Amino acid sequence: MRFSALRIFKEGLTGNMNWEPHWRNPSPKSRYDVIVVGGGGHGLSTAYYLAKNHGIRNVAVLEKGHLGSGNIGRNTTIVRANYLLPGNSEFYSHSLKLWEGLESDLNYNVMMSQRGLIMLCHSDGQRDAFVRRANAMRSRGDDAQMLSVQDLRKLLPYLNYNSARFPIYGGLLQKRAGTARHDAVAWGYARAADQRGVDLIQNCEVTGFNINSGRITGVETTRGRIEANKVAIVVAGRSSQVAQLAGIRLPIESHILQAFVTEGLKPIINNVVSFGMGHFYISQSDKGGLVFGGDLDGYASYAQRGNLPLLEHVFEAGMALMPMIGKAKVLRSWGGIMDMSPDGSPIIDKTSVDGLFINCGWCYGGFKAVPASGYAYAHLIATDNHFHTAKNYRFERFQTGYHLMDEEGTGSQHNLH
Amino acid sequence: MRSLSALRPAAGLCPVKFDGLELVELDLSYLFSISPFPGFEKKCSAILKENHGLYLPKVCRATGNSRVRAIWFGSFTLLVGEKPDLAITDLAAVTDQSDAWCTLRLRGKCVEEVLQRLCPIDVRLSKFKTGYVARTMLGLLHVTIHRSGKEQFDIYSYRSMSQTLVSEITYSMKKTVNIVKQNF
Amino acid sequence: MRIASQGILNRDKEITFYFDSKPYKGFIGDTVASALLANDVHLVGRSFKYHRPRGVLGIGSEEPNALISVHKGGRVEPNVRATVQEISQGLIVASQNSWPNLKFDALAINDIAAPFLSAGFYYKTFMWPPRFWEALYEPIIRRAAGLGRLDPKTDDDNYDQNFLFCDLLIIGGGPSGLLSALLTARAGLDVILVDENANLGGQLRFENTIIDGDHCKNWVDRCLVELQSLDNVRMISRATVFGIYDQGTFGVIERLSHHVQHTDNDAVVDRFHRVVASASILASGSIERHIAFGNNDRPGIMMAGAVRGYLNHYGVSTGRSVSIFGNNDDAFNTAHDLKDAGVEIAAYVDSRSDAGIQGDFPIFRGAEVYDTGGRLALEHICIRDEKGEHKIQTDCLGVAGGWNPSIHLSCHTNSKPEWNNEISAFISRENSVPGMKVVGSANGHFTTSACFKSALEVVTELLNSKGMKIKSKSLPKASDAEYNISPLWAVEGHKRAWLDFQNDVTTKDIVQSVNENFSTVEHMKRYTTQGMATDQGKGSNVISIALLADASGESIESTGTTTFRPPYTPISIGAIGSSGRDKGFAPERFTTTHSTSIALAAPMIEAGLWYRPSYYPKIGENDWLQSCNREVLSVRKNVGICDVSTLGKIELQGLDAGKFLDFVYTNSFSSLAVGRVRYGLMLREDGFVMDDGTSARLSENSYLMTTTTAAAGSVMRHLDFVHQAYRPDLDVRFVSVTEQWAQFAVSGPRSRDVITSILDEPLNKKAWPFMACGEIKVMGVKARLFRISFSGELGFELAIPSRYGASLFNVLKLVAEQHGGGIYGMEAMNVMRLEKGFITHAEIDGRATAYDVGMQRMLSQKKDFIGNKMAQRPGLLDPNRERLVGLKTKGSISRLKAGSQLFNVNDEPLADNNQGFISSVAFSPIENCHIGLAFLKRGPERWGEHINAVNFMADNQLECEVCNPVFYDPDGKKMHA
Amino acid sequence: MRILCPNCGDRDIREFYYRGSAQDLHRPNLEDRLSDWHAFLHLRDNTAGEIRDLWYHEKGCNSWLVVTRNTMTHEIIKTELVKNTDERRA
Repeated sequence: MRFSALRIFKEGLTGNMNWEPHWRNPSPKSRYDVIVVGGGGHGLSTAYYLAKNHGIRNVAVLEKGHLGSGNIGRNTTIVRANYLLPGNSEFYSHSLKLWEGLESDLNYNVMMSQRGLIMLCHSDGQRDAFVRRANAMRSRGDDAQMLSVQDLRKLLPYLNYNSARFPIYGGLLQKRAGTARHDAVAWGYARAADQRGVDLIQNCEVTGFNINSGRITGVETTRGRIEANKVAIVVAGRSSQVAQLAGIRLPIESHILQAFVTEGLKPIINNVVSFGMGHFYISQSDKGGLVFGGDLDGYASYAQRGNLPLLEHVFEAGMALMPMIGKAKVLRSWGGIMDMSPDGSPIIDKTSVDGLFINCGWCYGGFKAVPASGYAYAHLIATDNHFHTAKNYRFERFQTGYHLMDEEGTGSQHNLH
Repeated sequence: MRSLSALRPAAGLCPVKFDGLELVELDLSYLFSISPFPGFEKKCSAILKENHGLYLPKVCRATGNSRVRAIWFGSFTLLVGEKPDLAITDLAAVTDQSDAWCTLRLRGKCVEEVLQRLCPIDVRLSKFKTGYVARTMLGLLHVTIHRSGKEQFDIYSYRSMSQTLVSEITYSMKKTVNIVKQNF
Repeated sequence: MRIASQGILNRDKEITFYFDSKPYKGFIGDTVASALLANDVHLVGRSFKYHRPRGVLGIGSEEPNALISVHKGGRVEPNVRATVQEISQGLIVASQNSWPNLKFDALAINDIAAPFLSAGFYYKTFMWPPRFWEALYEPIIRRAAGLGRLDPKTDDDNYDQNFLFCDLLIIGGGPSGLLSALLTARAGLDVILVDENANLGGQLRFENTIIDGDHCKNWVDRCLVELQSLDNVRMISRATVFGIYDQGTFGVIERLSHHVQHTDNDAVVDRFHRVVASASILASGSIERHIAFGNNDRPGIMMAGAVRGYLNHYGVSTGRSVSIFGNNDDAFNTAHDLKDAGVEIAAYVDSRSDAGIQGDFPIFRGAEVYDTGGRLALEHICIRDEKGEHKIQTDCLGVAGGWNPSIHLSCHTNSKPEWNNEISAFISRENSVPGMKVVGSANGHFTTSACFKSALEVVTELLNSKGMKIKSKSLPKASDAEYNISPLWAVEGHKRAWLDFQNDVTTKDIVQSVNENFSTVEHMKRYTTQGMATDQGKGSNVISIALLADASGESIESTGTTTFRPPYTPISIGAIGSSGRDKGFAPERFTTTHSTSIALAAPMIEAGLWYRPSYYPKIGENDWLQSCNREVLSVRKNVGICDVSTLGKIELQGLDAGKFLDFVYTNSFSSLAVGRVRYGLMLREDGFVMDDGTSARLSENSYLMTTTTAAAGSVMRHLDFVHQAYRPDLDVRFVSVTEQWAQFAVSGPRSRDVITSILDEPLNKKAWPFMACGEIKVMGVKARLFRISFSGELGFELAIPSRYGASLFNVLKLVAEQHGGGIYGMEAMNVMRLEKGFITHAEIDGRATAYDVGMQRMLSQKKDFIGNKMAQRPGLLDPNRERLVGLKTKGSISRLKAGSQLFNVNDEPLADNNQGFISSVAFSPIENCHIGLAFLKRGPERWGEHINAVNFMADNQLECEVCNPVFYDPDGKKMHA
Repeated sequence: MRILCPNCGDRDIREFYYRGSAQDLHRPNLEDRLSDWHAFLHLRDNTAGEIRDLWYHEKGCNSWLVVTRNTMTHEIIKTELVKNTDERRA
């Protein structure tokens, strides 16, 4: 069933009773060419690109809960390509391009809204760092511009320009950045993958890997044994546990990132705004809720809930930057589990087991990476070669020291990225 | 000959007074950090007793009297009010900190309520008795709080942050007094 | 309509408030909802999607419909629940989400288009043409969506906050909470009782139950009198526990003055409490739920318990001819109370054929309401029973679908609730939150007597666990009937039946969601937006789950709930974050010379938490560069004074102090002579540069380390870690002395003269070679002198106890001026350090290695030190790395920009051709051109080459020369002079 | 969250700085292989359950602590000063 305005009209006239399922509920087959472990955003996009780009359609996505039950449905929906370092910048640049064509590609409105992202700087040193970043973005072919305080006053009249503890010196604008409707991304990829023959199998937890003389042969699941030539792990938030089943120890610590959404309000914040000194960023959803967040809670956790001091700190940052949000009421807070890596950048790589691949370590930036991550991961799985945008996302960088991508410059302490 | 003039850390910021609440800066003349080298804790304590009439305090406690006292400061003890005897420098790392700390005394009827607005610890008398010491936060500052009386706290904070310290406490004093008045 | 005989409000004095600019009267204690209902106003808002007319539905914080804005300007507060907001004289209230007005709302057209706006419609359209989403569709959707408006300028209100501690926190002051408080407080526990409402009593506020032979409100009053008399009880009303945060931490917002008219600008609106409790009792009561039937959303259709509450507490009849539709015995109470108050009952409709109600009003057993009529207010209901269909005129319908325990808080730590068939509702599991017990109707006990009993049990257990005894086990006696329910979720019919009133989710949306395979509870919620409105589905989630279970062929138990997350009710950002406003966001640190600099009109800049002077302007100077150049030249020619107190200073003492430094620095310090200073480089364990600075050996067993301003805190933390975790065997003690000393750089060829003229003893040139240090006396005060230089000139740093800082600065300034110099700020300091190729955090930005900054020779091969092994990783020693060089422009006009990218002269400026970047730049008045420090691939091999510096931000491309990063006096003759 | 500091007693988490796994205490020797150092610095068990972590009572007594804590429930089982821990003695 193709989605369009005309289809909505037709179905509306017949009482909306004839809509078809977005995806099937197949039973697992005994064997697949590729098993993707994890039905989140990255897993679903991987399956989609395996089918679309590489013609590999005998694919199963195994999801322990329901599709999109992980971080794809638990983030602040920001899409951007404003990375500094080689290795990251080409990857996110590719991702943003995929985002721009995603709706027509998937025939699904993921509400990608290129409303612009503005990072604020609060000192000369920070401004220099932003100029460096902006230049890196431009040399990569992405858009970036520096804004003066005068520019900002026009765009963001509600900021505290006069008495803020850390005065606003300017900002870096990426116009093509913005937001997208997070759940829709999972559902759009799921539907498009399903339409290309991929089996999406929910409530199917992988409990073990079958490995024969160093080569993967399949997986054990709560719904029985399934054989496969290749198995691809992509289970952010549970990466260490799943990898452990194959005897692999990862450079990952799992951390909580809280985010918040307010009650619906009439439009007031028209861009994505981030406050460099305060670990605070905010945008307004199409429904009117202010969606915002801050820094990690700071300690390893799988509890999917945040602590109070961090909540206070985020709210204080909001009040410091834009006191007009004081009367907005937070409706809901949540905590997602972040795969934090030692340099803050992800891993898309083969493992020590032949035919077993892993994709992990997206820290708090996995949402915007969904298209390019699936694209590059599918390429690696299908061809055994690293896709050029993700060629540096390998394990070996930590041991060799080549191509470390430490955007924050905070070093090998996982929670500081 | 020219001479140098001295300024207190909270000069011009204190005292602050609101209905029965008072914040004043203390002039304690000498503050020395004392950190016994391994194995010398007891000897240090004995020397302090001999020269200053007080023992090294236990964790989270202060010893001494209103003139000279020793306050637990985490990784060291702060000797307040007198210059330590040279004899102790063989047994402990001793550092002059007389200019490092801003020391304020907060006293008055609702004094617990003032601190309760700022500090993430239970400051009520039943839990934080006279002579108790806590290293904790006051707003966003790292402070040492010594309960020096039933309605009296001495607060030690970094000198450079005196202005923030005074303004945080003042703001809280104001809130405390206003809330009592507000009583809708 | 106000009923003379009912309610507890004092009616001596009427007050006036304004709703959509029209004045209305009410009494103190009225909520906006009760006062509007008393004035027969039912229409109060519009729904989110279809803009359907909405009236007051409930009586508490769970209200989904009656959302209003109160106040105006910087105090305007959107999305306030009219059922919670108390009125005050002159209160300004406005309806929301309608245009041009509440009665005629243009967007009500959405309701007509509803067939095309079913669940998830927006995912299926608005995709063509591609650019139209941002340009057209999204702006329209955004404007139509949203509820109230914020004031776009600021939030003018005052807030307060607190840290509270107690033995026991009781959440909810209804019968169970009050009794728990009494029993525990009598036993001596330190108790905090928090209640959401203005008046304690919980559901008893709305009832006519008899307790101990007296009206229940008198029992409540007696409890309050006793609790108020006890020192160990703190009662906080109008306060909501919004979240539970591990180890007994609770977030609470207390509404202090929303219910009064502000005259005082200092009045505090909200107070945020963090409560720490060793145990807690959840006595949060329960919330009545709706039944889905055709057009069940019209203004005038309310919860039956709310109808009763408005009558008994506020003395308001919510209609002139009221009907009731229920599936449980609690609905009887509403009917009886209305009847007793003389309100006409149009129909009593019970879905159970055996409903045991008796009364002098039309009773329909085994009957259902299947449709309603009336555009802006309810006019009639349509009933179906065995005898057929009946249309009944009525202006208010109370719906009693059963009660859901308020278990939300008990699920904040990830516990999933369990289904209880007997009461057809979810209750929390045992020990869902460590240290918390759930009592009363929050635990599914729906009679007052059962509430009392559960409170006694829980309190007895709690006291026993603390080795305490309960004083008396006798319970108050309450007269109330059993709660019998036979669940009815939805009534068959063709008309749309609402579940989520605010988001306009109907039963059909649930069916469609399942048809499209969104059949788990989370999928359904996200696809239909069920339960995502401001009430978080408090009244509607359980029905939706039941209907979802039905549509997908699962049980309610296995369907389960979505996750309960904080906050319980929405919390304002201001109430929690107000202390971050303006300067409150971070402490401010001032040097001893701050006020002097301010008096000299120096612009201040932030350096971490510190403020430092940027430059000291002189009359006639037009811009900062002019002042900066003058300051630089004055140092280079004569002498300058600069406050460098913000550098971190750590004093280390002990037999092993040198060894300890050897372990944290890459180079050796145990070999440093007493009275000498050495530059040290500190790595992180991953081999990258962490910090740098000089350390001085003050005596055999004592050193003074300096750190950069920015890293002072993290270095101290690092030293504490290395000492406590790796080398506790070392006999070393260290303490920060940053605050003890004010420190001034005295730099320039005439600095020795300046120093000499203020010392008590003359300075012996031979005894004070470059990198010497020692104690001296300045005007009778003991001070420390270091012969070090960050400017490249002959220089000293003079440290004096902070109390004398301001005074010494003035003296130094005066003396320097006598020698043709003066004071200088950060800009000049930065120019001079750049001319010398000295690095700062612009260079050691966390990604630079010792090799990158040309200091690989400082990595000792003879010892272990932090970072040694990992610094040897091949990738960190790769000659292709970007490494430190100097850059020079040709002539003084061309301006370099920090952050520019470097490309080979003939290459396109594309990322893949990148050769490096510029980290710092300055105009060098000595070189008379712009100079920069840059990181360039194979940099040190490329001195003399030309390279393009590209700054896209200014469309600027500049060819410059790669050179030695030490521009000025590369041999260091001047420093050694 | 609250942590029982062996010196200061029960304290709010806002006073503490978190570093990561207590495996940081097992610093290899300079002579050990790079792969050992890599494992020490980067690889983590990252257990979903009971773990031992390093915390610093930064806005308190300035002690480094090893806290045994459950990452699924946030229950804190034990707090010790770093110098007194099993890891230290080993």
